Amino acid sequence: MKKHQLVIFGAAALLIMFAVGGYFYKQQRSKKTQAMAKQTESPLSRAYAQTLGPADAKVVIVEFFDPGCETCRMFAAPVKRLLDSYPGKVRLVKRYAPFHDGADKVVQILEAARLQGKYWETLDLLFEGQHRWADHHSPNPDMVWQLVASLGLDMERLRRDVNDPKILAIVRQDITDAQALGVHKTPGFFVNGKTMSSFGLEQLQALVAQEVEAQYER
Amino acid sequence: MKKHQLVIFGAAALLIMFAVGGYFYKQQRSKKTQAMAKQTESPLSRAYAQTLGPADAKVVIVEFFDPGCETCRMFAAPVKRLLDSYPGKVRLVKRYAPFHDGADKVVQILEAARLQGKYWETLDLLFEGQHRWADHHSPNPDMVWQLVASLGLDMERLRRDVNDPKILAIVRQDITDAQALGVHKTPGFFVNGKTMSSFGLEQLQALVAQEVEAQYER
Amino acid sequence: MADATDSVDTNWALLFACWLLVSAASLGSLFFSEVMELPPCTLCWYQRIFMFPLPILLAMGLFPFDAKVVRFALPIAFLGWVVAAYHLLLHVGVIPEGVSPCSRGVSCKTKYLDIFGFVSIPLLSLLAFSSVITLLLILRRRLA
Amino acid sequence: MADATDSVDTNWALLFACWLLVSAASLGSLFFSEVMELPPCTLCWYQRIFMFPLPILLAMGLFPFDAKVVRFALPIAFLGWVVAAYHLLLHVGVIPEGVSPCSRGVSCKTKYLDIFGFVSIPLLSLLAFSSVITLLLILRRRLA
Repeated sequence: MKKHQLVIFGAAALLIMFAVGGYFYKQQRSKKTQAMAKQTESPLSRAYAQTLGPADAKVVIVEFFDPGCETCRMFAAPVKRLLDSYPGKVRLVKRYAPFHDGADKVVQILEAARLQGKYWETLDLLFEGQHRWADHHSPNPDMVWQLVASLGLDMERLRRDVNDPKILAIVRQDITDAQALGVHKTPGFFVNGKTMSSFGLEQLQALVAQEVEAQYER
Repeated sequence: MKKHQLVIFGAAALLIMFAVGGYFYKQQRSKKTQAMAKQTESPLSRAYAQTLGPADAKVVIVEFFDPGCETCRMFAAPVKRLLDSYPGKVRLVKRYAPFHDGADKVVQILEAARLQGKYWETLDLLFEGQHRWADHHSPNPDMVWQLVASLGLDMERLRRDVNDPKILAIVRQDITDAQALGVHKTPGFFVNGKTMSSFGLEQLQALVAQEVEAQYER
Repeated sequence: MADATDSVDTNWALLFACWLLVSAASLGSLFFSEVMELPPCTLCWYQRIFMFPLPILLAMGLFPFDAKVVRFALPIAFLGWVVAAYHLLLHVGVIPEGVSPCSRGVSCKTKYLDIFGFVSIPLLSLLAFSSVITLLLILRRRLA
Repeated sequence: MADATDSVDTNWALLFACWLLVSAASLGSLFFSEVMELPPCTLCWYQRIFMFPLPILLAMGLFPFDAKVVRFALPIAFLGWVVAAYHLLLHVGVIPEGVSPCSRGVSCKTKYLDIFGFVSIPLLSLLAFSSVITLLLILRRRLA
């Protein structure tokens, strides 16, 4: 065998080992999360989580997000459109992975607004004003208070509710679950427990399309 | 000039520039914090902080610590002994820099225990049981609750107090101040606003001795 | 073979083995961070600093074969070995904990991997650096 | 000078300038992280991977002077240049934000340094890599 052939062969062997190893590792992890998705209570399915779409939808997108994350903001609208394009078939479950400093406090405000029935309005507003309150240098939860004041919420109740032990427990449980599921980046998506092969909106759309077909059209 | 002389000269010049630059940078920062130490309310001096030692002591050690930090645990006893060795002359101010995941919740518990007059007992206990609740992988604030149960605190009140807006404000302010003061590691010490040239217990002892001398013996 | 420069002799094979080793170690490190998504600690990054350039360096020495590469690669591999040894001592607790302040981010004492109870990432790193240094020293002696 | 090998000629001086440059860049990077305590982001670490070995490599080429070092150093410096260019484009916003998910730790878009409104750490890094590549290319041409 000639020298350059040996090197090409060696490099190819190493890269194939890397790819195959990665495939099996992700495969293994995906099996675990798919099993979780079928349970009623697991790190992937929590009864307390905010959802969008019919309860009997057979395709469930679980999204771990951080209200301070720019990419999460950019995914918000396309994911809602994705639900609309398969009416009645897809449900979205919102979970929290507040990795940015101070983001957990913002999640508490969001959950407190949910108690007053304004989850989606508040979330939209938080994303809209994100560039103002979620600067990477100095996240500013105080500015969030100014922001949500425009929503017509009972602000006194909101200030009381943010420290509700139930809300704190939700945030803590979501962070623990994100860690258990290996969500290190946001947004982190699971479609019926399956993860995308690589990160991207198109990959998510493809995965949802594939799951809708598997659940409804065979 | 010969080759090896040139290289040695070049290396020496670069290293000297590095050292001198570092010296002036730290000098500059130290000047700012020394000015802060003289004010009654500044990132370095907050009226709300827990202290140990007489209010009229002319040497003030400000310590930013994280209850989940091993090194902070190891510094706790030696720093108290340091206060004892200059009776009436040195005061210790405890501030928070909860960098470990979940450490902010533990700080909230500590501050809630302080409202019941058991700050130091709780802190000692937290450090003692640190290896159990502060594992780097999965910090466990729930285990802290089991730990503090043995202190004879009014647990119901404690559970209510941890989410007191005042306590949350203290934690938030301390984190902001730590950032403003450039405290990126714990424990972070300031002695009358001066920082150690390099990190270590001996350096801290030397700095305190120097300040005691400067304030009391000239 | 008619073309002598393209046939494999022992020296070239040794250098090739070295290259395979450092390439495998670099990819293994990337596997930990990119596939398993374990965040590298500061000491891990310093070991990467002395490992990742080696596949490039040794590849340059393979085509055409150039014994000089051994001399250039050895000090880099040696520094990597020192960092890996320090990391392992810190990891198993020989170097007492707490001499340095705690900082934000990943602790260098975090034990991510644990095969058979003693195989850790710093141990794998130290083994890789030791092997590559051994191979390079053998090659240097043969070429002297 | 009686000893010809210890007198400075232009080629040696060029390589020495190169070494000074990469040493200064490495120390500058350490100044940001160790003195100013700015935590390096992932892209910063990859640039360090291709910068920190260069002072060692080039020092080996200075004693004794060995033109081969240029060939070994160039690909490493080139890879560092690519990472620095990518980082700068990301930093100034030419590469659209949000194509990648947010992760824990230091964002590569965080702007720590800002002198005269445009001098940032990625820009300094790109300048350093560009200069060292230029010097090495000049040296290669002279030695060809």
